[in-house]
Amino acid sequence: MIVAKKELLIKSIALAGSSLQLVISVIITVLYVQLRQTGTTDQFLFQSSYVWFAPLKIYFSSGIDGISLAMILMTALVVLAGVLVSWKINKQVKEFFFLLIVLSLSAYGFFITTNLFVMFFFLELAVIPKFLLIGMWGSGRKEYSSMKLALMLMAGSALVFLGMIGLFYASGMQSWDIQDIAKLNIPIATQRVLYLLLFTGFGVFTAMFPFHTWAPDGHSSAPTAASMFLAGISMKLGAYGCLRVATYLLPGAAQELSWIFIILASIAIIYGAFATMMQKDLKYMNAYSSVSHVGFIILGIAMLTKVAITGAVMQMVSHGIMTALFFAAIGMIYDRAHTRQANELGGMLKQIPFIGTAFIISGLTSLGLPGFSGFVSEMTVFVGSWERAGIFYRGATILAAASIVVTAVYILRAIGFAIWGNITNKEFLKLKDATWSERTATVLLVVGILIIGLAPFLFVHLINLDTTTIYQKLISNVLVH
Amino acid sequence: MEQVPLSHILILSSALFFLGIYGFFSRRNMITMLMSIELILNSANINFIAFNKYLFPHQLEGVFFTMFIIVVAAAEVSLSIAIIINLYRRFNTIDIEDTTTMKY
Amino acid sequence: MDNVLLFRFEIIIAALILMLLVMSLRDFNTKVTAFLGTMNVLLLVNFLIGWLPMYTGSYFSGFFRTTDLIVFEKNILNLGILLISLTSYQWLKKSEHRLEFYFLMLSSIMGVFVMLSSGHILMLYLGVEMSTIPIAAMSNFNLDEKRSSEAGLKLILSSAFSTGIMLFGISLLYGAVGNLSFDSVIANLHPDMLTLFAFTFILAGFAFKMSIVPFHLWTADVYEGSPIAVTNFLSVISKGSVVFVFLTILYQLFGGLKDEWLYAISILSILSMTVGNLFALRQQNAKRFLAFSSIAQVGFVLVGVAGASVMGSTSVVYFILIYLLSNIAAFGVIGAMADSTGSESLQSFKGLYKSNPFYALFMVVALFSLAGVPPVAGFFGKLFLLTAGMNSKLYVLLGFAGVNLVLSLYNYLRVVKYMFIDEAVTTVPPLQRNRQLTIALVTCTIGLLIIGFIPAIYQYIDQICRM
Amino acid sequence: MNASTVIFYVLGSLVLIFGAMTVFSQKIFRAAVYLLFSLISVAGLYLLWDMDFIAALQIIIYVGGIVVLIIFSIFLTQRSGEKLPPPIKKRLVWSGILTISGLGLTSWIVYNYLFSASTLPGVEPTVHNIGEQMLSYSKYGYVFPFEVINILLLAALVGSIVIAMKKKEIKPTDETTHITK
Amino acid sequence: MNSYELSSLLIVALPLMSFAFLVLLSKQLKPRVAGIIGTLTLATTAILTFYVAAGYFFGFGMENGAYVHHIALQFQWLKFSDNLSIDLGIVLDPISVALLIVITVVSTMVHLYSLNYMHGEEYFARYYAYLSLFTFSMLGLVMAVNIFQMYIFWELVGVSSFLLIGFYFTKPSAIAAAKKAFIVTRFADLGFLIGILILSHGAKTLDFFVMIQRLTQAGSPYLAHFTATSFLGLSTLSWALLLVFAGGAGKSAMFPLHIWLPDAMEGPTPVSALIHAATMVVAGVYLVARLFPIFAISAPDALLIIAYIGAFTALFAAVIACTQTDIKRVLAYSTISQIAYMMFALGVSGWGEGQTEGFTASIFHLFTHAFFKALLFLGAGAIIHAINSNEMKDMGGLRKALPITHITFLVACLSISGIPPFSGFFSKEAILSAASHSNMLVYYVGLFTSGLTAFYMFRLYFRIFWYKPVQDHHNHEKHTWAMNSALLVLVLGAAFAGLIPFGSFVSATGSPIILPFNPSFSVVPVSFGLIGIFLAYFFFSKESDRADKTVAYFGGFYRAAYHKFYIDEIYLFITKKVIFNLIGRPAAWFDRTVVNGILINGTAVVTEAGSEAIKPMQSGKVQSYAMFFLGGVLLLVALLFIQFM
Repeated sequence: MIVAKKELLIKSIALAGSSLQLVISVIITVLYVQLRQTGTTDQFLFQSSYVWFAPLKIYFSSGIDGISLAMILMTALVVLAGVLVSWKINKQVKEFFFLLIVLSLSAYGFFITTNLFVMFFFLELAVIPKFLLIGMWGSGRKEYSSMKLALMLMAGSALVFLGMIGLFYASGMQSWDIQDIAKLNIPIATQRVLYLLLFTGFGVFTAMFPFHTWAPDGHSSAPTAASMFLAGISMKLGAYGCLRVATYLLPGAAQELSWIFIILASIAIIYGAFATMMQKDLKYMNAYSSVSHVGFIILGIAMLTKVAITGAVMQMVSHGIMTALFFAAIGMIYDRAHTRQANELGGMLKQIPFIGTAFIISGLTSLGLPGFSGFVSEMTVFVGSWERAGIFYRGATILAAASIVVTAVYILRAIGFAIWGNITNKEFLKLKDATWSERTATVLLVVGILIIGLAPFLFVHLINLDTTTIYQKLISNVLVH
Repeated sequence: MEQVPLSHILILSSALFFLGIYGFFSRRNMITMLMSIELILNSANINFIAFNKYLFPHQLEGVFFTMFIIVVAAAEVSLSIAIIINLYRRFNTIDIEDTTTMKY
Repeated sequence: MDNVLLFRFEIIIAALILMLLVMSLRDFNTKVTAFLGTMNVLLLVNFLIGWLPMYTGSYFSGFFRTTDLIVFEKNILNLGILLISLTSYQWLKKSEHRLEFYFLMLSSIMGVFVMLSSGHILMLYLGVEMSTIPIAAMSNFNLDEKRSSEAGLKLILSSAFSTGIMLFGISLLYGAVGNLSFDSVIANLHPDMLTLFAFTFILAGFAFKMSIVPFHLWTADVYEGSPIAVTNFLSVISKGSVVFVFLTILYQLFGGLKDEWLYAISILSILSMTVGNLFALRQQNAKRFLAFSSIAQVGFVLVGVAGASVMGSTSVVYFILIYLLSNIAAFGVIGAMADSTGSESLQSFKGLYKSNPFYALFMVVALFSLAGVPPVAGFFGKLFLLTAGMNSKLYVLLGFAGVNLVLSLYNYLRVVKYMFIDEAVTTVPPLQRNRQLTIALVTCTIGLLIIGFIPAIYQYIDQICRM
Repeated sequence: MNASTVIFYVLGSLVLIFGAMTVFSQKIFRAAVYLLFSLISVAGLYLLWDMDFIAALQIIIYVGGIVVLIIFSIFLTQRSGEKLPPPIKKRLVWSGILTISGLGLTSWIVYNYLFSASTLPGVEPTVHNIGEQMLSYSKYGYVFPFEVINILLLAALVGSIVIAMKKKEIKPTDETTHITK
Repeated sequence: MNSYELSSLLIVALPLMSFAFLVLLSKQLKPRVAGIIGTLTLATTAILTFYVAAGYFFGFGMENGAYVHHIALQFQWLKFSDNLSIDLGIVLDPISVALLIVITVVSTMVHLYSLNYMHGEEYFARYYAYLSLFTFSMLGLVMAVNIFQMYIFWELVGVSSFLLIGFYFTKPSAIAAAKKAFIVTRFADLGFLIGILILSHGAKTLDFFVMIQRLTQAGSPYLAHFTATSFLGLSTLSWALLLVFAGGAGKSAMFPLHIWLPDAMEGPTPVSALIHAATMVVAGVYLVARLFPIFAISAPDALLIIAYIGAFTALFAAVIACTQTDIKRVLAYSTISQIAYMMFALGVSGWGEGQTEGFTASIFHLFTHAFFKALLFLGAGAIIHAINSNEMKDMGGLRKALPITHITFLVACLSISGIPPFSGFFSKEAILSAASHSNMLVYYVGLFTSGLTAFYMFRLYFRIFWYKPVQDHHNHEKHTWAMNSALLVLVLGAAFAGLIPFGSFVSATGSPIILPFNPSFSVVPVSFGLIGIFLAYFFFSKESDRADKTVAYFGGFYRAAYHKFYIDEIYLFITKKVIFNLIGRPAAWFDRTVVNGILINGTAVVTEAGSEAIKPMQSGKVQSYAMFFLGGVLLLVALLFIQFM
C-alpha cells in the first residue's frame, strides 16, 4: 500500500513535470513569436552563455530559433504523452520515470544549445537511458536489441564527435559555437571530411540506411514510452544535427556531396517501405516505416533547397508526433492482447474502439492523409525536392513519392489485419478500452498532428526565417580550395 | 697508451646483454632466469663504466649509476628470491612453465 | 625552511614510514580498528597538507625539483592512496600484514613521488624501482594463495626484465649525451640512431609500467592474482604516476624527438586500445576485466599524449584524476562483492541492482565514467583527450579511438547489463557495508558526477600545465 | 697490441664464455658457479679500467651477496646436480631469432656511432672522491639518491621478510636510523 | 463577403461541422438523432447550393456575356516559396456550381435514404459522420482553387471512400475491397502528384486559374520549354497532364485502373450510390474539365489519348456488365462505362468555335448520370433491403412487391438507355453528336456501347421485376418512407434533368453555347437502344433457356467477360507474386541478412574472432611475455628508424 502510494507520487511528479515542460515550451513559443513580430532578426533568441570549460572554449550557451523551438514543442508533447502512456508501469517505477526525464532533458539540451560540445554532451546523454529502458523494461530479445542500439548510436556519436573536433580545429581552436563557426570559410577539403563524418554520424541517430538496423530491433523490444521516445525524439536529434551542424556549417561540402545522402535516403524510403510491407510484428512494421519516413527528412535536408529543408523540419516534427502516437497505440494493444503479430490480432476496433481509432489515425497520418501532419510535410519535401532540376534529383523525388503507394499498402494491411476484421481470439473479448491516461495521451498527440496538419502556415511561419538563414548560407557559400 | 676501441667494449656489453636476454627467454627455472637478469644488468654496468672512463671522465655519473644499479639489483634479487621461495611452498616447483594458473 | 616545504610530501611519507616501524615495535597493529582508523586519519591529513601553499623549485643539485603541476599530481595520488586505504578496510581487517601493507604502500608512493619530482634519470630509475619492488611484495600478500604468489613472481620477473632493458637504454643514452640530468639531456639531445635506440628502450621500460601493448602482458595476470587492494593500487597509483612521468619524459626530456615518437606513440595507442578492448571482451573475472580495461584506457591516454601540446598534458592529467576515481570505485565494489560472495566473477554481478542497489549504482557510475558516458566525468576526460589528440592531425589514430569508444562501451555495458538487466543466477546477499568503504565510494561517485560540472578543476590544471 | 688490450680481450671473452655457460648449462648449481665467474670477470674489467671501488662493490655485493643468495635459494628449492628440464623448442627458435636480430641491430648501431668525448679534465674515481660526492648535496652530490635507496632497501627487506617468513612478526633492524630526514 | 460567398462557405463548412459533431458525440447521441442531424445539415446545404447556383447563373456569374469564375474565398494555407503555395478557397464557376448541385442533392437523398436503409446498424452515427466527411471532401474538391487543394480533397475523398467501403469492417471481403480501392487510387494519385510537381515547376504556380492562363496564352514564356517534345513523342506538358489524368483515371475507374470499383460495392448500397456512382467517381472527369483549356489548347495529343482510353473503357465495361450476375456489380460496370462516356466526350472536344460541345455534353452527362445512376443504386438498395441478396438468381417478379422501386427503376433504365424524353437521352445524344463531329471511331464505339447499355440495363430490369417470381421476401416496403421519398425525388431528376438547356450554363469558354438537337441524328442511337431493350426482353422477360443457349454460343468470350477479362488476376499476380515476392520479401531478407546480419552483426562476429585470435598472446607465461616485450621494442626501433630516415 505504501509502495503503491509512493509509486503514485512518483508518477504524479513525472506527470506534473512533463506538463510543466509543455506549458513552458508553449510560453516560450509565445514569447518567441512576439519577439519576432517586433522585428527581432537575430538568428537565435533568448541567448545566454555560461562558462563551462573556458580553456577549451566550451560554454553552456543556449539560443532558440524557430527550428529548435518546433523541436522543443514536439519533445514536450511526446514526453508528456510518454509519461501518460506509461502510467501503468509497476516495475521499478522510480527508475523508469527518472530515465524518461533524463531522456527528455537531453533532448531539450540538445535542441537549445548552440555550442557543439554541449550539443554532443546531450546527444550522448540520451544513449544510455535508452539502453537501460529497453533492457530493464523491454520484452523479447531486449538484451541484444538494447546492446545493439547503444553500440550503434555510440558509433554514430563517435563519428559526430570526430567531426565536431574537426570543426573546432577549423575555427582555430577558438570556438565550438555554431554561430561563430558559421562565419568561417572552411577549406573545402576539410569540409568534405567533416561533412561525411557528421552527416553519417548523425545519420546513425536518424536511422539512415544502412545504419538503421538498431531501429527495428530497438523498437520491438522497447517499452512503449521508450519506443515513442526513440522514434519520436531520438531520431530527430540526429536529423536536427544533420541539418544544423552537417549541412548548415559545411555548405560547400553539402553541395558537393549531398548526392550520397540523397541516394541513401531514396533507398531508405523505398526499401524501408518494402521491408515494412513484409513485417508481421506491428512494432517492427512501424520501426521500418520510420526508417522510410525519416528518409524524407534526410532527403529534404540533402536536397538543399529552402522548401525541401522546410519540409524536412516539418517532417521531423510530424514524424515525431505521429510515430509516437503509432507506438502508443501499438503499445496499448500489446499491453492488452499480449501480441503484436498483425495476423494474431483482429477486431480491435470492435473491442477497443478508442485504441483502434488511434491506430487508424496514426496509420492515416503515416500514409500522408491530408488534414494530418504527414501530408503537409511530405508534400513540402516533394515540392522542395522537385525544385532541384536534373534527372538525378527528379528521379530521387519520384522514387520517394512512389513510396506513398507502398506506405498505403502496409498501413492498410495492418489496419485490415489488426484493427478491422472479426475477433479471432476469445481472450480478446475481455479486453478493456483505453484508460484515462492513455486517452489523454492519445488526444494530445492527435491534437498535435491536427494542428500541423490543418494549419501548416503557422508552422511554416515559425521556421521560415531560420530555413531562409540556412538556405542563404548554402547558396552564398564561397569555396576555399 | 693504446686503448681498446670503445665499440669493442660496447659490442661485448651488447653480447652480454642479449646473452642474458636469451637466458631469460629460454631457462625454465626461475632462479636461472634471475641469473640471466644479473647478466643483463651487468651489461648495462659495463656500458656505464666504459662511457664514464672513455668519454666523460670529468664526472662520475656512470660510476654512481653503476653503484646504484648494483644496490638496487641486490634488493630486487632478495625480494625475488623471497617470492620464489614462497611460490615454491605453494606450487612445489619453480619451473616457470608450471606457474600458469592465470592466463587468457 | 623553504627546503623543508619543498620536500613536504616526501617528509610526511617518510615520517609515516618511521611511525609504522615504531608501531610495529609496540605491536600497536593488533588493535585493528584503532590502527586502521589512525592510518586513514593520517592519510587524510597527509592529503590535506598537500593542499597548503607550496614553494616550487629544485634542490639537491637538480636531482629533485617540484612544480605546481607535480604538486597537483602528488595531491591526486595522495587522494588515491587515501581512498584505496578506505576501500580495502575490510580486507585489511582480516589480513595479518596490514602494517606491512601500509609500510610497503607508503614506500611505493615514496618511490612514485621521487619519480615525479626527479630531475635526473638516475632518480627516475630509482623511483621506478622503488615504486615497483614494494608492489611486487604486496601482490604476494595473500600468502596462502597460489595465484597471489604467481602474481608476485610474474611482476618481479617482468619488471626486472623491463628494468634491465631500460637500463641498457639509459646506459646508451649516457654514452650519447654524457650527463643524465634532465637539463643536460634536453640540451644535448640529437635525433640520431643511438639516441633513438636508447630512447626506445627507455620508452619500453615506462610503457611496461603503464602496461601499453605489447609491453602489457604481465598486467592481467598480476591484477588477477593480487589482493584487490593491491590491484587497485597498481591500476591507479602505479599506472597513474607513470602516466604523469611519461608526460615529462616525452614532452620535456625527449621533446626534441617529438617528430619521431609521435608516430610510435600513436601506434602504441592504437594497439593498446584495440588489444585491451578485445581482451576485455572475453573476460569473466572482474579484476582481469578491469586490467584489460585499464590497458585500453591507457591507449586513450596516449591519444591525448600524441596531441603533444599543453592541451594534451592538461587533458591527460585531468583524465588520470577521473580514471583514478572511477577505478577505485569499481575496485571498491568488486572488493565488497568478493568479501561477501567470495567470487570475483562478473557473473556474480548479475541482478546486483535488485539486491544491492547502492553498490550497483556506484559501480555503474564508475563504469560509465570509464566508458566515457555523460554526464559522468569520464565523458569529459575522454573527449578532451580526443580533442587534444586532434592537434597532431593523426586522423587514423582518432578513427581507431572512435572505434574503440564503441568497443569499450560494449565491454562496460556488458557489466551494466549483468547488474541491471539480467536476473541473478544465485541471489546476491545484501553486502556488508562498512563506513570506510561507503565513504570512499561516495567520495568517488560524487567526484565523478560533479567533476565535469566544476570547470575550475580543468582550468586549474590547464593553468599549471601552461607554466 | 699491448698488455691491457690483451687482458681486456681475455677478460671479455671470459665474461662471455662464462655468461654463455650460465645460460646454457643444464645443471643449475653449475650455472650459478659460472655466473660467479662471469661476474668476477666483469669485476676484472672494472679493475682494468681503474675503477677499483666499483670492482670492489661488484665483488662484495654480487659475489658475496647476490650469488650466495642465489645458491642458498637453489639449495632451498632444488637438489643440486639435478638436470634442468629441457627448454621448449619453439621458444628457443624465437628467442634465437629475437636475440640474434637484436644483437645484430645493436652492434651495428654502436659500431657505427661516432661518440663525442668530453675534453674536460677528468675526475679520478677514487674512494675519496666517490664518498665525497655521495654525501654532498651541492653540485654532483648524490646524497638524495643515496637516502632514497635506503628506503628502497628497507622496503625490499620488509617485503622479503613478510613473504619468505611464515610468521608475521618482523623485528625491524637498525637500518631505521637511516631514514631520518 | 456577400451572402453568396457566405453561403458557399457554409456549403463546405456545414458537412464538416456535422462530421466533427457526429464523431465526437457518436456515443452520446441516439442513432436516429444522429441520422436526422446529418440529413438536415445536408438538406440545408442543398438549399444553400440552390441559392448560390441561382445567384451565380442568374446573377453575378455572368460578365460580358460569359460566365467567369468567381473566387468566393481564398487564403494561403501552406506557402512553399514565393510563387508556390497551397491556397485553400472556394471557386464558383459553371462546372463547380453544376457539381455542387449534383453532390448536395444526391448526398441529401442518400442521407435520407440511409435513415431507413441503415436502420439498426451498430455504428449508425459513425456512418453518418463518414457520409458527412465524404460530402465535405467532395465539395472541397469541386470548389478547389488550387491544384494542390484539389489533391488534398482528392485524398480525403479517397479516405472517406475507404472508410465507407470498409464500413462493415468485420467482413473480410469489405476490408479487402476497401484496401483495394484505396491502394489502386493511391497508385493513380502518385501520377497526379508527379503531374502536379511537373506542372508547378513549369507554370511556377499551383493556382488553377493562373496556371490555365499561363499555359494557354500563345507566346507565354512558361510554355516555351514546356511544349517541346521530351519523351516518346509527347511534350513535357502532355506528360504532366497525362500523369494528372492518371490520377483522374484512378478515381474515375478508367481502364486499367478500374478494378477497384466493382469491389467497392462491398460498402453499404447508399454509399455506392453516392460515392461510386454519382460523385466521387466523376472527380476524374471534373479534373480533366478543370484543366480543359490547357489540354485543349496546349496539349491536344493528351486529349486524344484520353478520348481513346475513354472509348475503350466504355465498351470494355459495358461488355463485362452484360455478364455479371450481382446486380450491384452490373451497376458498377455500367458506371465505369458511363464515366468513360464523359471522359471520351471531353477527349473529342476541342477549343475553337463550335468544337467545344463535347465539353458541355460531358458535364451534362455527368449531371444527368448522377441522378439516374443514384436512382438505380438506391433502387437496387431497396431490392437488396427487401430480399437480402445481391444475386440476380434470388430475384424475379418483384413488380408487385416493390411498386415504387419498380417504377423509379424503370425510369432510370430508360434514361440510361437514352430513350427520349428522359434525361439520359439528351446528354448521351450530345456526346455522340460531339464524337461524330470529331472522331468517327470513337463515335462508333460509343454508339455500340449505348446499345449494350440498353441491353444490360434492361437485362437487369427484366430479371429483377419480371422473370420467374421468387416466393420468399421479407421486408415488403415496410418502414421505408425515407427510402421511397428519396427515390421519388431522384426520379424527377432522372426524368426531367435533360430538359435543362445545359449549354447555356456550362461551356468550355464560359460563353453559352447551344447543344445541337437533331432528330435525324437521334434515330440511330435511339434505335440501338431499342434493339438492346428488345434483346433483353427476348432473353429475360420470362424464365427460359434462351440466355443460357446464347451464352453457350459465345463460350470462351463469355467466360472471359464474366471473369472481367482476368484483369483482377493479373493485378493479383503482379502485387502478390511480383511485388511481394520479388521486391518486398527480398528487401526484408536483405535487411535482416545483409544489412543487419553481415554489416552489423558481422562486425560483432569479426570482433569476437579478433578477440579469439589474439588470445594466445596472453599465455600466462612470463618468458613469452618478455619475448613480446623485446619483439615490441625491436619493432619500435625499426619503426623509428624508418621514420627517422
